[in-house]
Amino acid sequence: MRSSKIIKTIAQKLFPFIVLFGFYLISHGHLSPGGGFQGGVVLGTAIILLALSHSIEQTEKKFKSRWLNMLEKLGILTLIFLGFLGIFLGYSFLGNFLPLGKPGQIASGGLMLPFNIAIGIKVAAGISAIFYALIKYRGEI
Amino acid sequence: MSIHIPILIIISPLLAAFLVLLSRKYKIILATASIITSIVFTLTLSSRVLSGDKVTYHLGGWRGPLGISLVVDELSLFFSLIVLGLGLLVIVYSMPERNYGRTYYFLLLISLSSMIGVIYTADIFNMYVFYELLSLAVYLLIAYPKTGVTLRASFNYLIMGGVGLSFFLLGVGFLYAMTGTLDMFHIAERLPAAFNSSMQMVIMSFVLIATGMGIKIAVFPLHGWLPDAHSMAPSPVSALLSGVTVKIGIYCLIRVVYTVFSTEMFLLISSHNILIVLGVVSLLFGASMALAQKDLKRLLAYSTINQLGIVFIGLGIGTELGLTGALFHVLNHAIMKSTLFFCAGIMIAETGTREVKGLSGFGRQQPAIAFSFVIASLGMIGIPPINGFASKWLICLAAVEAGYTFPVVIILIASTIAAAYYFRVIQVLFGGSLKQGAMPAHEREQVIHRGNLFRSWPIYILAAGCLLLGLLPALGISLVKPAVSLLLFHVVP
Amino acid sequence: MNPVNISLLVCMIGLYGVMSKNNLIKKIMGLTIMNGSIVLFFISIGYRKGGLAPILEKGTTGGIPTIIVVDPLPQALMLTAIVIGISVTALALALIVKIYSKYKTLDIQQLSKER
Amino acid sequence: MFKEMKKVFFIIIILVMTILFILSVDIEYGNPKNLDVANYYIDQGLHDTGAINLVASIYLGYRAYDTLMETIVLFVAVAGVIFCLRGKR
Repeated sequence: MRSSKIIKTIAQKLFPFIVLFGFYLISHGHLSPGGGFQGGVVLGTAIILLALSHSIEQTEKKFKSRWLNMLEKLGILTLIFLGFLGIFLGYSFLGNFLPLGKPGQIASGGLMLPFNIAIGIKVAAGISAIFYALIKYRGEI
Repeated sequence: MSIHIPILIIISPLLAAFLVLLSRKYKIILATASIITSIVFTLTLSSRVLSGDKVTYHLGGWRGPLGISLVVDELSLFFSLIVLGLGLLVIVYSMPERNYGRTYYFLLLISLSSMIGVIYTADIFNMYVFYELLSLAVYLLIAYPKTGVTLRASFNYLIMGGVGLSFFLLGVGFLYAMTGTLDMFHIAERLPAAFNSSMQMVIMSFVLIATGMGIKIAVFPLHGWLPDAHSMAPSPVSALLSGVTVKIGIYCLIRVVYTVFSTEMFLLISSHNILIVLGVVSLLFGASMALAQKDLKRLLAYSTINQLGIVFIGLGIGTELGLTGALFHVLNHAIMKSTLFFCAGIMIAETGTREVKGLSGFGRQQPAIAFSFVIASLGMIGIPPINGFASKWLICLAAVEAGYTFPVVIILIASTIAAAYYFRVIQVLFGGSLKQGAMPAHEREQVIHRGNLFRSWPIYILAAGCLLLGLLPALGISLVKPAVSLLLFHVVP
Repeated sequence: MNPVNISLLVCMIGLYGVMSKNNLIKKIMGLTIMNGSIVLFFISIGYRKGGLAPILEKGTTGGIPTIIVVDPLPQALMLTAIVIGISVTALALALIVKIYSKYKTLDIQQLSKER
Repeated sequence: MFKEMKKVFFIIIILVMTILFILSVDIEYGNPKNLDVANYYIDQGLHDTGAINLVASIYLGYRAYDTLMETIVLFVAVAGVIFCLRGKR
């Protein structure tokens, strides 16, 4: 399957902006509409766009599915670890142990930013992993 | 650390599930160790709970209606012990099978952990989230062999379960619109006022939640997914599904009926009669369908519908004796049905066929396993020295006491039908000689070699449990009693 | 007809799709419609007349806000419900792909005939 | 013939259920009752969790447990999709 040059070029040029937008959504989840899931899906679609416009093999060389699976597990283990840290520091599970900060700033909200980043990475990896699995399936032989 | 025990019970299998995915070698050790940890934690909680003290844990420190809290009371303790105990046996039973890779143990641990999550949570939306997690893990466990039949069964279950959980969520939405909170105990406080102002909406939310759970429990008109799913899944998964997962639906129903909608409301809209009718119908339906089955595991699956009908009748009667009988039957059915499915797994592996006819002579080859099967199936029929009799007797007694004679007649008829189909299996087991199944000889050799102590010990333990609870029904009733008294004389904290 | 009633109507349309369609993918579509209608239902029970999005202005220091804000709890719940819906749909589609490669059909009537 | 009957039957069921639903629902649109918990979130959410996005303050603060479980649901789904479609059995 070959896609035209226009699509290839535009996808390549759009890719960094989509990634940037995804990271913006993730990191400003506690300040504006958005958050880990939404930003993660945007990041995932960036990878999907690249895979659809270029060849899947080429994209998979850059974003290996093994690494994506690893990142996914890492995201969830980070979440559980942060939850446990609350217990060890004398709060309850998933309790907030970071200072709340000044409202409206990026460092506010205590644990929300780390949570959002972990969720965002996990969702991005998960969405692209689903895409790889569905698109690479060639049926029973 | 001791105040964090309720969450540790849920998180320890969950964490182990992810560690299982990361490590190739230690998957079985990790799984077993995490479940044993959870059991030990639960037992340390039990003395506190049984002394009448509710253990409450606020997640993230947000109490009351703001955040999610976990509440361990007598009822949730009873159900969580069933789940963890049988879960451990299921893991032990699936150890010798080489085909079960990391994903299998991952899904098993996730499903066990989410069952505990459903049981402990006090927040009705959190209950939905955990139930959805449980369902996803179960769909995948059913589809684990990846043959055409299992995929179809899993898809069927997914569609029906998806509709059921959507109904449940809609019911939660109704409750939230009426009360403005999601904490079950707070909903219970505010619901009477809502009941006075708009009764039809309360009834509608109850109907939605009960329908959703009814699909998960597989009462008669909503049972479509159960025979395929329970019979086609791998045998340890069938035992888990029939023994435990269905009971989670019953737990949710009890929790919603007795905690959220109070008992008076339940009686006022006379839904107990509906429960009895549904119970009677699914009792008869399950029994008569099981009679017609040729496939062993399918027979056992229909028998589940039959036995859950009895539990429904007990719940519908709603007196102290009826509830005791119903909860006791939940425990008994969990033990007996997992024994039967474990035995069926060995029988199918040894004879290489799923047909009842193909089992002839198995009783002579492996008398201990066949004897355990006989014990459990006698319990299913309700023959005195086995545990199934005690709980059936209690329910019949409660029904007569409360003036419902018709369900008693139906229970007796269904027991006779059950006797017919179980005795057919037993007759085949001990008569005739072992036929060469469809499986090639060298493969069978391997299977028999694999029938080692990890396979057989869970069966012996469960069969001993059947006998113990049957000979000393007072022991079982004393396990159930605290939960029943909680339900009957519940006090909103 | 307000959004609450419309969402219930849409939910029933989804249920009709699940029950009556024979194609597996159409069944999943029905399930997705049900999920979407539930999202609409929750959002509309949390709506307050003249309410704004539940995001406070930057630079506020807390305390009682002066503007009317809609109920944020159903919106937070629906974030969860949407992700769960996506997960169920993804799993169902994977099962459908696998079923199709085994039986070469998506019609539930033909599937139930095959053994 | 049978197929048509089935369809009509389903449509009747759906219509009855819809009418029952709409009659039973007693929600005043735009004017929800029992707003005390919601008002607490609106008034104190910023003070408690430090986020000006109140939805985020609920799903990552008050109800972070739900969010954790939801990510695990997504993980199970991803693992399931990969498991189902992996290689040739």
